[in-house]
Amino acid sequence: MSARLRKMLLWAVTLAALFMVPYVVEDRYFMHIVVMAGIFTILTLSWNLLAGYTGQLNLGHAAFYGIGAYTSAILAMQTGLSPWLGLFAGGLVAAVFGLMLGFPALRLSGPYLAITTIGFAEILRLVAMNWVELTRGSLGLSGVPLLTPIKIGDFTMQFYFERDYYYVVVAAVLFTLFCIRRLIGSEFGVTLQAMRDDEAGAQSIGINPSSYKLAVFTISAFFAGFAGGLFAHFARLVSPELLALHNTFDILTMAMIGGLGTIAGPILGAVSLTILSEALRSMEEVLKIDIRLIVYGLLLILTILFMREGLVGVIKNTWARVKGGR
Amino acid sequence: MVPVMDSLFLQQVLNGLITGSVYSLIAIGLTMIFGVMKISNFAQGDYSMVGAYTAVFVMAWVGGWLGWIGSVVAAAAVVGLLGVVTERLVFRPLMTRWTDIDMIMVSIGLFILLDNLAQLFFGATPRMIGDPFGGVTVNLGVASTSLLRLFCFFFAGITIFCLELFLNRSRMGVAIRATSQNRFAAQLMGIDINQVYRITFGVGALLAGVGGVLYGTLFAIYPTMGALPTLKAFAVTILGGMGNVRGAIWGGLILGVAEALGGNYIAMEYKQAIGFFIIILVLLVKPSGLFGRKEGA
Amino acid sequence: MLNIENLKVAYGKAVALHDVSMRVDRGELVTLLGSNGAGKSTLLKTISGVNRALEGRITWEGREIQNQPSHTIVNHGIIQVPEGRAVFPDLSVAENLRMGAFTRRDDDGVAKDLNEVFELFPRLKERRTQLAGTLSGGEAQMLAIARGLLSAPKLLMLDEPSLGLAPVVREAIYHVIQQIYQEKGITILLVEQNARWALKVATRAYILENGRVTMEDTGAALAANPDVQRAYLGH
Amino acid sequence: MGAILTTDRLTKNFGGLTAVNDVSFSLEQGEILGLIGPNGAGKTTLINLISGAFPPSKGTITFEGRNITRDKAHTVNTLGIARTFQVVRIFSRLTALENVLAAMVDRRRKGPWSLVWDSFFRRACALTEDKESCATADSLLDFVGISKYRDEQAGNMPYALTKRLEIARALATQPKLLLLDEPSSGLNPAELTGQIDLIQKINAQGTSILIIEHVMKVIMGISHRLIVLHYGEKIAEGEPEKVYNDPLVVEAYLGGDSDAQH
Repeated sequence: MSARLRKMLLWAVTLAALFMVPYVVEDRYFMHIVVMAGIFTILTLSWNLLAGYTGQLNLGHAAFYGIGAYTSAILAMQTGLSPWLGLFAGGLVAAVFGLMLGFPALRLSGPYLAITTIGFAEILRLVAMNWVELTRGSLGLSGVPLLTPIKIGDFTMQFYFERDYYYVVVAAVLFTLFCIRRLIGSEFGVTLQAMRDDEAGAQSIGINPSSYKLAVFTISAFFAGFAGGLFAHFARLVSPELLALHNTFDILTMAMIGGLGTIAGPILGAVSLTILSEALRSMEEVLKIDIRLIVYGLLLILTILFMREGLVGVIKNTWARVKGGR
Repeated sequence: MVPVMDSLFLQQVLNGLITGSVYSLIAIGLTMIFGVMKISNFAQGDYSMVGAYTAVFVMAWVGGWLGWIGSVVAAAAVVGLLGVVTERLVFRPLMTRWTDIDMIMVSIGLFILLDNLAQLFFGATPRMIGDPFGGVTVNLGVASTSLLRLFCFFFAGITIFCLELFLNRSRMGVAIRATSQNRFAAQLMGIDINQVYRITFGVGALLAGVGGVLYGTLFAIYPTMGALPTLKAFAVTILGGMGNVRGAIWGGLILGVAEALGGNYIAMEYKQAIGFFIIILVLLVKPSGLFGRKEGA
Repeated sequence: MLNIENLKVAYGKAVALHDVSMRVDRGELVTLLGSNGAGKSTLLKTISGVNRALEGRITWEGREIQNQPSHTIVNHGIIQVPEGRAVFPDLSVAENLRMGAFTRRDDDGVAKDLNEVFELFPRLKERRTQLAGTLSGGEAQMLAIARGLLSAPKLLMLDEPSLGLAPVVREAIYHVIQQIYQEKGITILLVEQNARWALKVATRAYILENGRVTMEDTGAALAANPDVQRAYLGH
Repeated sequence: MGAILTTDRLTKNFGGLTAVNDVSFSLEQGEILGLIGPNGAGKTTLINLISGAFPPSKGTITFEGRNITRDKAHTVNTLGIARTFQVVRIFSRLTALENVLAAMVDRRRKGPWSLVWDSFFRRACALTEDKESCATADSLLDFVGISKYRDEQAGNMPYALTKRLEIARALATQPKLLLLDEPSSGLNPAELTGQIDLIQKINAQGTSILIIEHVMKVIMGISHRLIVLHYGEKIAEGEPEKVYNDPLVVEAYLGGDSDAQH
């Protein structure tokens, strides 16, 4: 029971700390960064569900992000749908595309899958660039409405400042985390990991890999689309840039550095890289150069060469050594 | 109307063949590296970028058509060396415990690194390689093109021809082909596998470097230009069958022509996507590529 | 000539060879028998430097050679003809043979050996320009052996040369192996399914079971041994 | 009683090679049928055909009266046929317990979306905390004798025990027929005896077994009947002792020779 109590206490402290952040740090730019870190955490968690738990390398994840953003923005601007519903609508539309991408992905693996998914994202990016009536092309959709206020009795919560969005994004990350943890811990998750470790072995115990791959593609896309919706109503600008390859590369770098195939890894990776990249950006004034992405590339290579399990692995091993040393 | 259409058509085919020959060159490097080492190198286009910038500097130094040819040689040397170094430092350590995902990821890391190092060193302003022939055009009767573009086409052809000679005539060339067909048997022949890896990667990068000079001659040069040749090279490689050198030659020409025609007759905006449409179709219909054999059991 | 002492080899956690000791002397034809999975191919691969030895020593003409890279082993004159006729399918017959002579610098010697090989296998001469992948099973096996001979072997290790061949072709292969041994005087280490034939031609033989040597004797003695049938079937 | 599995004129070609040629046999309810033959005789191919890894070129496979010739591997398993592999195919990054739990999902009724639903609305907490499933899995680990490794990553287990884990995983799908592909390859003599006991224990519970084995001590000791394959063809069938002394079988194993005396 005490272990459980400690766990609950830990959660309570974490939640309280998360709640307090905007009161401690009032800098709006910093809060902006934190919100983006949250959005990237969701993207990284969802990408990792596919790559880390089923071994499918999707290099078109940014497409789902973009689809979610456009869907939510267009619905809000043209039909007046509540942005709150738009978030989920964005997720659902992305999920449909995920299912569509899942079908060819069933027959492909490794470089073939990688290039097909890149192609998928690039084609959609070109559609976003060129379907001007719907997307306003490369200008993008600006003036996406803010999230609408929530009224609870007399209390009204407005969504105007970064700190308001901070609470939304924390809630969204926790929601995503909850869902993905439930999925991974369940029979579903064990099935996925079985498939990843040995597909023929998995078939021999009655697992139909195709149907599971489709399901994971769909779920992974849903959360990316959801993150896209959040971004749309936060940044208020949606452009084809969202679907670009470098966004996917950012996501995969975060996941790899954090630790592929773990739950803590993507969170750790997204948060630490966002902070690192801001630290490097501030150094830009001193160095006069932007070395942010150079560091990304270098870290990605070094992670794969020297720390296969990412930061999570390093922390785990250090912890084990500290404990063993005592 | 019809004759006009026809000449436009032939013009586009010619343009496509010229661009396609450059695609072939870059893709051959990619397909060789895949065939021998089973590495999908997403940084291949960045080798081309480095080659293109090498040319920019050599041209600024020497100039004229001598400078152009000198820059091809310099690019081959610089990028070949870069290939050997990255193979040793980045890819070799993974050869014994690699998975598809690791190899792709590490090459993506290299891609991000090279892309941004180039931005750091070369700045974001696009560069051009000057026309050493002063913009002379050649009329081939049905279609016309600049002497420079024609020169690119022949140069790509000559490079591919030299490569074919190397692969078919030289001891090491045959050893490279042998290793890609059966690594174990190659070892039993006394072939030093690590040497084969080194040379394959060096030659593969060298081809991308030379391809980069030609690519830079046809299009603009900027630090992040590497993504396009990488993606084109993958499209070509899948079209021709991964690991198949001859397939990559044809695949490049087909993609070049398809893009030129598609861009002209279907939709200019989607020109860059044509390659993807083709590979998605190819993968769905015949995953081993148009010229591929079935992968061995 | 070749001496193996207490060799241990494992694939990950699965131990394939426990404590194997054997030797091949100059001018011998030694046969290695054993059922599927007994570790015969593993042993050959370890000698060739393709697999790593965890423990034990392999000495060749007095020098330790275990865990040297495979191209060094080939330079010593230890040549393995792999199981399953592993020829290079997209190289021509001539190119395959050329790869056999990969480590050699004596062009005249290679030319002479090539002639001898073509005498031994006239069919290969006819099919010089054909891709090896289009050969029949028997022809491919001949090519694999011919390719091995072009490496100028002092010790030729043949891994299941008759596997999956029709009886007539098998007889032809047997004939060639005897020719190589008797006329060319090349020392041979032979892994073969057909125990009766292998024991008949062998000077000595080893029986390998579950990664251990369980019997060793002259070929004739083992052939006469009533236990061999049992042993070979896996008791 | 009666046949649980029947194959009729089963043939499999790979390119020009005929790996399995016109093989017909039947396996009786509750029987242990041994499948032997020299290297490359087509034994593993036959098991792959039955388990649905790939379809035969010709012929039919009938299981409990149902034609399963064209069924995929996962369908074949849900019908009641489980298998092990010559080279183990366990889930190396899962624990031993999770390996078994993964196989316990009732896939006859549940697809992926139903499992997704379950993970939110049916299971209170993580699968490894579900007492009922874990109890069943634990009893299986205990049955094959590896409960000590319950929480060990399967990739870190000793090889001999991963073979047992694979059997436990196969049993978790509650098969009526178990296909064992060389269950004792790579085991030392002490481990062999344990393996024989285990196979007999499984059979005693009513599971029919088809077993490929090259260690004669194992196959002779436990099989009720033997089938011998040679060059993809069935050359003998019957009681172990009878088959063992069949000149044709001796010939297949020792090899023919033009001047050999019979």
